[in-house]
Amino acid sequence: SPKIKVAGIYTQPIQQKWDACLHKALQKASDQGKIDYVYSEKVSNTDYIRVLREYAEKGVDLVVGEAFGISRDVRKVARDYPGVAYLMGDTFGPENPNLSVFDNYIHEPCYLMGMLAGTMTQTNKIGMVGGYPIGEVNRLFNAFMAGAKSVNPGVEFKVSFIGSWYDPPKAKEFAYAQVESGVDILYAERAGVVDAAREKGILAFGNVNDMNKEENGEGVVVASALWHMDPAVNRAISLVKEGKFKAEDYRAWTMMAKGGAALSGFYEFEEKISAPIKSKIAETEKAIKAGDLIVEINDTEPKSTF
Amino acid sequence: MNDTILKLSGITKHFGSVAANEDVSFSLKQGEIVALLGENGAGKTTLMSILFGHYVADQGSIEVFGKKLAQGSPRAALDAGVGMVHQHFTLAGNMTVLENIMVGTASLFGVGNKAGRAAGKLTALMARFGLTVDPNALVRDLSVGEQQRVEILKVLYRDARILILDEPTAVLTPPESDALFKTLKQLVREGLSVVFITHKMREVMAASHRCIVLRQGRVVFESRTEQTDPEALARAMVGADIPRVVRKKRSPGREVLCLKDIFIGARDGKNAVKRLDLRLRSNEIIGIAGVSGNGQSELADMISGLITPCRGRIFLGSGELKKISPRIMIERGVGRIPDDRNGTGLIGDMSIMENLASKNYGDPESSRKGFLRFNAMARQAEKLVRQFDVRCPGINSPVRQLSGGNMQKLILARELSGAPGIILANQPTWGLDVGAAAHVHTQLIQAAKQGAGVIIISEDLDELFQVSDRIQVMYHGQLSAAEDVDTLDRARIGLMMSGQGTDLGSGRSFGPKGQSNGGNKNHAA
Amino acid sequence: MDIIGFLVETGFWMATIRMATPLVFGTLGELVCERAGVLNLGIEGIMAAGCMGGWMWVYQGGSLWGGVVFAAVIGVIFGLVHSLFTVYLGLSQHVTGLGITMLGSSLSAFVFRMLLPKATTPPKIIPFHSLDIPLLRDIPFLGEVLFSQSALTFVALAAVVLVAFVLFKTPLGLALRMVGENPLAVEAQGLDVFLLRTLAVCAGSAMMAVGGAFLTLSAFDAYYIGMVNGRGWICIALVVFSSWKPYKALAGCLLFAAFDAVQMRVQQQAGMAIPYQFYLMLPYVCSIVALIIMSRKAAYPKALLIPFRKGER
Amino acid sequence: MRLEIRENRSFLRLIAALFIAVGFAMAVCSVLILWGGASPVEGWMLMFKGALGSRFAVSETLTRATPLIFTGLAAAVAFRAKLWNIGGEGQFYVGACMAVFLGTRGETLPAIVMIPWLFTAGALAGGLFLLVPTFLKTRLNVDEVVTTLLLNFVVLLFVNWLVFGPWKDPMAMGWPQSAPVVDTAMLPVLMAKTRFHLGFIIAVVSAVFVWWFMAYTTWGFEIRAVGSSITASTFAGMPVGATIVRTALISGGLAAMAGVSELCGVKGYLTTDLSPGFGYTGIVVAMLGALNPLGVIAGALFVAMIYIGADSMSRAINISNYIADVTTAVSLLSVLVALFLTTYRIRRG
Ligand SMILES: Nc1ncnc2c1ncn2[C@@H]1O[C@H](COP(=O)(O)OP(=O)(O)OP(=O)(O)O)[C@@H](O)[C@H]1O
Ligand SMILES: Nc1ncnc2c1ncn2[C@@H]1O[C@H](COP(=O)(O)OP(=O)(O)OP(=O)(O)O)[C@@H](O)[C@H]1O
Ligand SMILES: [Mg+2]
Ligand SMILES: [Mg+2]
Repeated sequence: SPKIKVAGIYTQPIQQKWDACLHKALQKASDQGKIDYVYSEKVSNTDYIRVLREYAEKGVDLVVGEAFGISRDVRKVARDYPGVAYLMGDTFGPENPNLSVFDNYIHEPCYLMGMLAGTMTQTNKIGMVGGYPIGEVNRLFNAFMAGAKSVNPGVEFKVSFIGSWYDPPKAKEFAYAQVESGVDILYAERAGVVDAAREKGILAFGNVNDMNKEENGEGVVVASALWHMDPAVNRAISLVKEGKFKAEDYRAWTMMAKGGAALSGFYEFEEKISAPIKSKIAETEKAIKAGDLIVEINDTEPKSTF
Repeated sequence: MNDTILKLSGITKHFGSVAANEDVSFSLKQGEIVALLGENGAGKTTLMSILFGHYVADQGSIEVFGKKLAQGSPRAALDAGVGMVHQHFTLAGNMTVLENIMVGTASLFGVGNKAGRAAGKLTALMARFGLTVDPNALVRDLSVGEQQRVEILKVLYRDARILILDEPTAVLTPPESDALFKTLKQLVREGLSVVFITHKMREVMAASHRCIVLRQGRVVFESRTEQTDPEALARAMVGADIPRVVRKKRSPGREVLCLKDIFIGARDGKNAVKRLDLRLRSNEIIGIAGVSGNGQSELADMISGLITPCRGRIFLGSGELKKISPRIMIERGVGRIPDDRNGTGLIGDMSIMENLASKNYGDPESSRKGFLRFNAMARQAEKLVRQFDVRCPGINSPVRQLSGGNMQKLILARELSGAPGIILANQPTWGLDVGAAAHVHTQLIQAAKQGAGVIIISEDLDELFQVSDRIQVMYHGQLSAAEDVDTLDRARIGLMMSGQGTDLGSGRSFGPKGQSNGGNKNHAA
Repeated sequence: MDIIGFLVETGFWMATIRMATPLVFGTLGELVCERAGVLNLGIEGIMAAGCMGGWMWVYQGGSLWGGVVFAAVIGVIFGLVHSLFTVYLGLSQHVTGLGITMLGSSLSAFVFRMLLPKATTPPKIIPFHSLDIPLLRDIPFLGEVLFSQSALTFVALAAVVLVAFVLFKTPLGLALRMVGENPLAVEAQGLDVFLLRTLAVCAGSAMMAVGGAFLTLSAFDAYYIGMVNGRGWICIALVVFSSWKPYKALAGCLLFAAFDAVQMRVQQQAGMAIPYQFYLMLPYVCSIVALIIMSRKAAYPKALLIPFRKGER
Repeated sequence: MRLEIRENRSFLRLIAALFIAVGFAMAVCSVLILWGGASPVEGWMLMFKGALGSRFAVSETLTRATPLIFTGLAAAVAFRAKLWNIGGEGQFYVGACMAVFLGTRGETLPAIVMIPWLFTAGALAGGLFLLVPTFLKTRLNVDEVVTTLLLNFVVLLFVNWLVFGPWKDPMAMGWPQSAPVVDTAMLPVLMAKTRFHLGFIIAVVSAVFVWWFMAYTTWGFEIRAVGSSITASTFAGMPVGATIVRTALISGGLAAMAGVSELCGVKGYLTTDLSPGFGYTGIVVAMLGALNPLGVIAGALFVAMIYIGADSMSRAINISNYIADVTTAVSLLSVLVALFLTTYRIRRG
């Protein structure tokens, strides 16, 4: 089948894990020779619309990016270029004929990690450091907390937001502050938290990418909630190729059932985690995939409980 | 003492179209004091700046002690033994005297400041030349005279053999000038040579061996001092005879300004002005003598409306003033000539026209409903520039480019236009050449003739005796009784300026008592 | 943990010093520039450049200290540009500064991307680890707070002492200060105003760059585009706060960092009614208030912002 | 090396200088392009095309220039009076907030009333906001460079709170953004299918007005005078305090108008990323325009052109788009020198 032209437009540098996730999926597709891939990063929302139009004018077939905060204008552009397929991160629904939306829904693996954390904490205190309290972040925090509570009702949480997407030194300081207050497990939404855990000799849980491997969390990161955009991206690509692309919500494709989200391996923690818990996790996972257990999507801002 | 130690040959310097120096040659002998004269803008400062390496000459060469001097480098000049005391002091106000003197004397990258040794050397110098200042005082706290001393010490500290002073006495009081010239004489005795720029004939005649006159950048006159006289010099400078300023006796009219028991606070909590009373009548010129820093500037600021007295009453023309501000003073018809031309009097970056309008741009003839009327303003400016013959490229050129002389004319033009009832002139002829000074004096006398009451604050006794009808001396914030010039002599004023009044230092000639009988005298007069 | 409890925690003070370190470098750098009469608004960009450059050096196999030096060199280069514009040509210090901030930030991002086109999770290096000095570390409170810091923090402290010494105890410092007060006075004493100012700006910029490098070589171990995150601007404020005195500058940085540390700890208390944004505001608001208290008698370098042009008045 | 003021200033020399400057900037950036493995010549062709090569490109350039004209004017006016207002960014957001606060209610008002109303209110808010640092400066002599700078961060965090909290649009599915302003508050688009909106016209008109104001009114006269010398202005009996306050009101107001125009012209609602540093770039623009309101228009267009062009070029030749900022910075600096050399000449010795 012929290659198609795909453009990625990111509002943050591609180290910003959220965008990194899209970028990696597309990069892989392009490495596999499925697509011609170009991208622009750190495109401020003011410039975003222009960039969208420029790519459309250049005749790309598929655009993958984020419409957060500029949904309205993105939709205008989509309407102006019906020939182009749009797969955009957005909080709003899809719009016919050519705008599909996605968002990250790794709350399920977060729930599983929560269960793990709930059993592993000695102090019954867990810390969480995030960028901004937006829905995408809140739902992960809440799922994680729910998971922990499900196995250990007594567990308590500290929640901080650093007010930036990439200021690892600051995230690290926030994490330190939480450790002082007695938490012995950190949920690392932002880069920098794992490093704090490592230096304080406590455990951490990763988010979006496999932090155990990618942010040298060896012996520190028990597991990470992984976000795989590949299923969604690949589906979009093939639909475009077949000319069948239509407006739909790709949520399902970013969740566990379809492999859009997953719990990473435990690596060196394999044997440290007791068998009963492992099996408990395993069957919960099965239940989630089977749709028997629905992890609540709760976008309200989480708060410290102690 | 006849060997030439400094030789400038064929120095030419153009600033754009202006020829500041035109083929100037000049030499200086060991142990000689040369006076350099010339109108404002004649090129004196430029010539000396070239010698000292601030500017680079377009043509010409300089030889010091027989060696060619690299141009454009003050360092080279200093190393060759040339030191310069600048017209506008080059001192850092926020730093101590010692620091100002030391900077650049030790090798930059040496460690540890040699403050100790420097202080030692400095005190030695001060002792030797009787130039005393507190090495650890901040320069901004020093009087102008003391700052002058620091400038000279700076040069001596560097063991200069040739000393250049650009208008050193422009801002000095008579006693200070005398002290300065005593020092110069001593320096020469010690084998140094001196070039000094001045506008004051008295000094030229008193202190110099030889004098050189510049006009429009060229040397137009040179002679041994004893072989010439002030008139000749003045003529050479201006290129024409100076109108003799004559003060005809005028009968003073009604009272236009009356200050009663004025106190003005100073920064240090003490009173800059104490128990001051003053009566000014129309048609008369009162001269206020005094060593700077005795409260004159505060008094001037108050009459200008810049500061309010903490006690006392001010009667201005018709009624008493309850509130003071520059605007109020302007509206009450007070013409104010500040001592600091460039900083206070004028807005350097704005055009001549705008500066002339800066006081009354609100008047209906210069603006209507908040909109400026440029044509009217321009016409007015043209008129004033002609009337006060301000030499300038045009009414739209920035004031910054004018010489002090012309700046002063500009201020007079602005302040005297519209016939003010009261005129306050603070050091009106600082740094002005004889021509310009004469012009200023004529204008002030003219104003008095037309009915204005004029106050002239000055440290130049010649000036005061030349123009004022009555003279009062200010000392430690108090004002002596007003006395008729004809009944006064320089010596006594000089003493009073240094605090020893008629009855020495008891200060009885100051304050209310002195004032009251002064008052009587006035009535008698 | 009660709200004030952390004030006795060693962790709080450790954090304060850690977070103050990059500010100390930046503030000192700016201080030196302004003492010589040059406002350097390029600081934010210069820090970014040092941040990337220092890290890249180490990542390419250089040593940590090599990285610090390299950052300094980058700083000097930007300093040279800044002085060419503001000192030799006497151009507006505001615009040149902002221009250099633009250049520094974007250029470091561009270079990073060109050298590591594929990097999604930025690669890590092995940063300065805290030098636990055996015995000293065991001093009850102080030991823990001080001697668990990284070597660069001590360099920063040393820099404060050094700058203070040079400025106030050496001929060079005297000349530098005077050139910021009245350049003419310096020229009349046979010194080269341009050279002195250039020296100051370069030295200052070098310090700023090292401050940036601290973020990637000590505070963290990877480079994120935009991670300087306004720290440079804070330094500008801290210089005024310190009324151009090195030791006060150190105090100012510690104070600001302390506010930040407080903010982090208070923010995460349970049942905090106030939204987190207001805690993040705390440091800025506090330093404005502090400024108001200090500035009454702030003595500016008289010649700050005023270009010096030879043979002009 | 010595600098010397030029006697005569020719327009030709100015134009020439500008071209040389841009040429120099291009040369520098060519190195980066080559590094990116593309051909510079092609790159610069594309850059031109991206900035002016099409109806769309032009519209984008003008749209970009619009807020820059406002913030540029803000800086120009303030700097003329030596009020170093580095807080354009903050005032920008104050204006935007005002626009949202008033623009989300009052559906009944017709556009013809609504739009002027929003601009006026926004400007007022921005002006008043700048008064805070101004009074701190005049009353307590607190350096305004610092306070205005710091207040930028405070404002941004405040906006952040607004859109996360009280003003959060329930319709936005949890994304932190305010509710959109009513349609009558939106500035009409001037070219179909583009973002080029009425704000540009308003900006240009404002520039002309400010120019006229500074040159021909007594208030403008006072602003220039106070800026040149406070002591002299005081002595001349000018209302110095009032003048500085007026300056602050105007400057802050203009910066805020940028916020209103951007919000009502482009976005429609408030987010924390409404401005990619327009406030700061405004200072640059002002200086490029030599603090002359009409020059500001040129400066804004120039900066917009370079940025838009370079940005689109980066995509066309597929090189990291950070080159856009690099190019802008380099051209800014070289133009600065060029402008300087039209008034000065460099002499040896
Ligand atoms: N920095 C300068 N730039 C341009 N022109 C200058 C400069 N300095 C002096 N000039 C020109 O050179 C001429 C001589 O100036 P200079 O300062 O030497 O006069 P002067 O004799 O010192 O006057 P004064 O007695 O008032 O000090 C002036 O008329 C002026 O036109
Ligand atoms: N920046 C300048 N550009 C052109 N000419 C200048 C400039 N500055 C001074 N001048 C010229 O220098 C000459 C003398 O200036 P200068 O300031 O020395 O006069 P002055 O009487 O000594 O002033 P002051 O009394 O303030 O010392 C004047 O003719 C003036 O035109
Ligand atoms: Mg002179
Ligand atoms: Mg003079």
